[in-house]
Amino acid sequence: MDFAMIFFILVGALSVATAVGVVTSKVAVHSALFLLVHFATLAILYVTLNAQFLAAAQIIVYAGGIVILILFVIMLIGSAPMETRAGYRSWVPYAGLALGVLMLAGMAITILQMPLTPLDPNANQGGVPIVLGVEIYAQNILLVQLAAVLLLVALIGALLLARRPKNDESPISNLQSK
Amino acid sequence: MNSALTELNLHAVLPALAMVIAAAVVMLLDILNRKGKTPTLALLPWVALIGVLATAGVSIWLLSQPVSSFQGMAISDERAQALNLVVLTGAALAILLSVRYIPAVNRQTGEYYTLILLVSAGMMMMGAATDLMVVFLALETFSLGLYILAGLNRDNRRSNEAAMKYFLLGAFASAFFVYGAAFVYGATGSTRFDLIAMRLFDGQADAAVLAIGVTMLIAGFGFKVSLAPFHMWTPDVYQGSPTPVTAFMSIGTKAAAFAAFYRFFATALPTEQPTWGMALGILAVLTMTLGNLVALRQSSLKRLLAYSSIAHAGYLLVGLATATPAGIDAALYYLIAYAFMNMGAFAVVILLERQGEMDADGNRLRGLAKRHPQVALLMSVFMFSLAGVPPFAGFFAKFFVFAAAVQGGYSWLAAVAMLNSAIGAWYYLRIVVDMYFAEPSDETRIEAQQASIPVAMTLGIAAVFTVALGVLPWLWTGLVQSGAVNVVALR
Amino acid sequence: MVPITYYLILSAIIFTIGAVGVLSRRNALIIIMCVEMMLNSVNLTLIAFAMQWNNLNGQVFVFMVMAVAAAEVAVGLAILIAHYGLSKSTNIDDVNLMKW
Amino acid sequence: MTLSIPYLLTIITFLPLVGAVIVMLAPGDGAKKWLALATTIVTFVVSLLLWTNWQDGYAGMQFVEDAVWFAPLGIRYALGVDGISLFLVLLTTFLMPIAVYYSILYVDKRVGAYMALMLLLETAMIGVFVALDLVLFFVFFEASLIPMYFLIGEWGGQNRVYAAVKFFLYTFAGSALMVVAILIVYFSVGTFDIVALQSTPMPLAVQTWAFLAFSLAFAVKTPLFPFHTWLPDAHVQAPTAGSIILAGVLLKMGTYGFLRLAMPVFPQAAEQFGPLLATLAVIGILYGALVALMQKDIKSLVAYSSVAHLGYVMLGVIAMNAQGVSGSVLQMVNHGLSTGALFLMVGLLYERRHTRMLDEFGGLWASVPIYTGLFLVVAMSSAGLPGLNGFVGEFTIMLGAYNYMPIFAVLAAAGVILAAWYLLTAFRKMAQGEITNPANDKANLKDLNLKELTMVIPLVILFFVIGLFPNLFFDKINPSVEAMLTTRAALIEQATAEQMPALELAEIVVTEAK
Repeated sequence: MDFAMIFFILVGALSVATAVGVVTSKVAVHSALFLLVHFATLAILYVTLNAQFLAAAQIIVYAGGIVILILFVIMLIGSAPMETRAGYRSWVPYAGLALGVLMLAGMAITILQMPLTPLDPNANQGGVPIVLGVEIYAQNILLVQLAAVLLLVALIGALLLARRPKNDESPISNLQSK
Repeated sequence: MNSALTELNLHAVLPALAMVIAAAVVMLLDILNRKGKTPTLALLPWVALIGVLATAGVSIWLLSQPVSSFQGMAISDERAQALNLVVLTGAALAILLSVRYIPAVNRQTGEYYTLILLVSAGMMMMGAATDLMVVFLALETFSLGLYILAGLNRDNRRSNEAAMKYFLLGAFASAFFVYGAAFVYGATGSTRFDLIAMRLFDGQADAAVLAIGVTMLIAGFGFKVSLAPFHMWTPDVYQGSPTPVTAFMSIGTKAAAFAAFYRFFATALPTEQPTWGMALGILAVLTMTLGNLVALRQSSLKRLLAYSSIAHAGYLLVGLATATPAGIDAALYYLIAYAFMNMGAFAVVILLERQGEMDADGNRLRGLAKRHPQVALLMSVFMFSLAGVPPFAGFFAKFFVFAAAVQGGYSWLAAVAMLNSAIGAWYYLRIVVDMYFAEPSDETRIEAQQASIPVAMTLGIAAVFTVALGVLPWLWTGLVQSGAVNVVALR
Repeated sequence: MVPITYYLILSAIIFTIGAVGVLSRRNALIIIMCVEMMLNSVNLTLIAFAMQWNNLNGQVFVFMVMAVAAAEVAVGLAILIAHYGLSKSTNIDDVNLMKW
Repeated sequence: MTLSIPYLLTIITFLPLVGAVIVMLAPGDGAKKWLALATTIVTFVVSLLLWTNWQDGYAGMQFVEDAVWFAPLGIRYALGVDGISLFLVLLTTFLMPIAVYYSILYVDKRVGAYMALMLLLETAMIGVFVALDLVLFFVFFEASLIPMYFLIGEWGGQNRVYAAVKFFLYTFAGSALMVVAILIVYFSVGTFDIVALQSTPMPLAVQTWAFLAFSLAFAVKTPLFPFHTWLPDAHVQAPTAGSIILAGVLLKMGTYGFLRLAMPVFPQAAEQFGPLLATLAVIGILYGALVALMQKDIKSLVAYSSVAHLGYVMLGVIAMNAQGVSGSVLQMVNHGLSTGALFLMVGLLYERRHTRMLDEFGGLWASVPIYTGLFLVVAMSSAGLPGLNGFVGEFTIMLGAYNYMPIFAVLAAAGVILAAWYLLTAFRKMAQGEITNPANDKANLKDLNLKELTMVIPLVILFFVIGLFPNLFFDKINPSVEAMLTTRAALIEQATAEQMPALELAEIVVTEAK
């Protein structure tokens, strides 16, 4: 077992452990913190796969953006642990677990039958950002444009839900918010 | 490699681009309105409508243009344009329905119309996409917009919960979709449909990995078009969303997802047709049977239409399972017919709603014919058409789809579907029975503020086309299949 | 080098953990985090496959998934806050005024 | 060839539709009523051109129109009539003015909608009989459901909604599988053309399934035992004019479908299932008659008699020989006239007494002699008294059935006796004896007036015309029937000839193996 393998196993184990942490935490803040570590472990794995630029993006977008956003929201609405409401169907988590195990088994069987070809360390030209940049902006410009529209939709959407016009005092909304 | 930039050919994205421009115009007008206090607010829906009609013009113009692709990632062919026209029909009628409706729900109408247009643009890209990445981005574009639109009525718990449920399940389904796409990429080394097909043809693909990927893609698509067993969001979201949004959703998501669905299967996986054809056939049977049986028990009109829409997704899937060009043409005819008749039905629901609520109970139809004979007459037209009774559009829609199924060797599927449509006739007929043969109650009335001219226009347009497409089916097929059917581009 | 299958198995495990979380947790915030985790595991799969095929398609795809993830979180949190404003709860047990 | 009009069949088919639009737009109930009547009369007069311009002795389709309707699937707008459909078209256009006139006298509720629906129904019915394209046929076949559904559900009796829904769903579900069968046929032989299909050989498997699906649809419509359960409900609940049309024309769509499509297009399958269908038909004859015998309500008596009478028609159709089929075609017309007239008479009585229970009557002979006399004639026509129309049809069918399988003829003959029995019993209860109920007194019960006679008399005249001069009709029916049977025989022969070489080959193989 070489160093790469040991490194992979360590990071991978940490990654799985934090993932479990996200799912099982009682408090949302803990989940968010586990998520932060989880994202970082994945970024490390990206580097081992010659995707250095994406590793950086991972840290910036996920860890720096998404998790912080989630933490903001938690601060906004509080993070007290929640009680399960009476009448909640308690079999649902078990059914989910069973379904998940089945799904994982299926995928694992499929993946393990793939040939164990060793990877080419120089694949993707070693993950140099300029190569990826050319690929994205020359070959896949359509995707960038579409992503722009997507972000516009998200922007307007968030605006629509979050912002209220000052004079928003329609009789109906008053009636129902009471 | 850099020369690729100069090879840009905008045909494939032109309609979507037109919609984005229209959205930008609406947005700017809205801002002007806030700044200068000019009364342009009432103009917004009409500006949006003009944008939709202009885009429809672009689409029709493109119908006569040669097939052209956008670096192999998107395509402009007759089917893409036909899909665009379906989406645009849905958008135009939804905008008409919104004119009075939306200001009462949420005063930010500028954002609303912008979103409707952008969502339409996303839907239109679905039909043009020939690359899984494009499909994914387009899917997310319109899905995110619809999550928001479902929750448009911030002060209504049902609307809120519809948005919440739709978002959580939708995001979950998206994860499956993109995981499936990743496996397809892993099995074939590409996300482009034609390259996938090439790898498969060469036998370089890993069949098992591909199977997992396709299964997950089906789950993701199935969620969007609410196939059983991925349908559980549909009734709640349909019921909780503002009715024009529901109407738009029922048509747009179906059209877009089915178009991408078909293009992916027919272009990327033609060699595997027997396998996925059977899988889709089984899903179709499940979906239509479930939709029809559960619809029998609904009292809320919007829930009834939701289950009916599930059933119709099942019929549509019959056309896709065959994977023949005839099948997709039939499905497109089905979609346009469904767009008109379903829009009409939702317009009637809007008429029956009361100020401040977003749903109508089936009881309100009781004896409607005695109070409002014209509305009852139009509603009967829509119901008979949805049931598939000639001479309305719904009949030929089913006929063409089942013809494709029989031609493709799926006679059993056509037979099951026909029996299902006989079950479906029961609940559509129940509405007609209630309208004509029951005595009106206190509940039965149409309030003056619901009955606006744009709603009447929607009803009229929907009814005219429901009848016209039923009597003269070539009105549509002649338009979108004018040239020689380009089979090569799709298969 | 570590074989690609190991990466794939790892990402399948993470994806499954995320999926189970979505199905069994009732806190909408945690569900959103779980969905993010699922998208991330997809990214890992894509990058691994990109390495194997020695083309950049997979990495480009990851880029787009990141954009989508960010947009999704923004929209999801907006919906969550709107919902919280009305019901003072992030528990999706409460999201069943209407039946599932 | 006196006066030739282009697009004659299109005009006849869609005149009522145009009339319906005009009726809906017309102001005032009076205008609506008379416009509707005028439309049906004009349609009838125009349809008489079919008779006057008829090419005697020509077996094929006449007045043919053919245009592309939907090119990608080869669906055509093709119309035409031959000896088989001619009289069904005429029957429709003839009965409509009577039904509409009856409604003018007795329908007050929402007249405009009522009349428009009647006219829409007429278009659909004529369309079924003149369509030469399977899809077009099916469209008219299904479209007839909607107006009839509303007529029963809105203007019917006590239980009208139940009856209407049952009528709609039974017939809709029955024809659901026919769509698939139509498509299977199309993709195995490549045409929707009904005439071409009659001479196109088809694989036996396709024939079997398609025949069963078509038969189900038509058996529900006819209705053939045991698919008849919707009929008594629909008949009893329908308004009188609706019953006249339902019994007179709508049921003929089923038997016409058998005759035009199921039997000739799938000849081998039809031969296989012939005995089964014939058995059902005979059961229908006897069952319908026996149940009719037990009815207390005159209208349901007539309804069950319909089940029995259509059994005869079916028997003739299944026999698929010259007498059987010709007799069936004529008997379809006869049944339309006789049963239509019976419903008319029952309706007239109901308008006076607002009851249809046999027990309520008695001694009508003394109080309303004209009515009773005409009722007797109508009943006798229905029972098949020689000299009247029913006899000719039933007798010819019986001959055909005897040539097919004698046992069916014998059993059907028993049905004739039963028919005479229940009709005479009903007549005796109504007309003879003392007046027990003062409501039946001469003072309280008015005899038929001139308006009502205008409706009944033409029917009675036709009874005698058909009964005394059947050849006037057979001359036009027979050539087409014979041509159809010849084509069918050739088709069967060809199919067996194709199987023969295979058999011989098999024998050779077998002998060589030995």
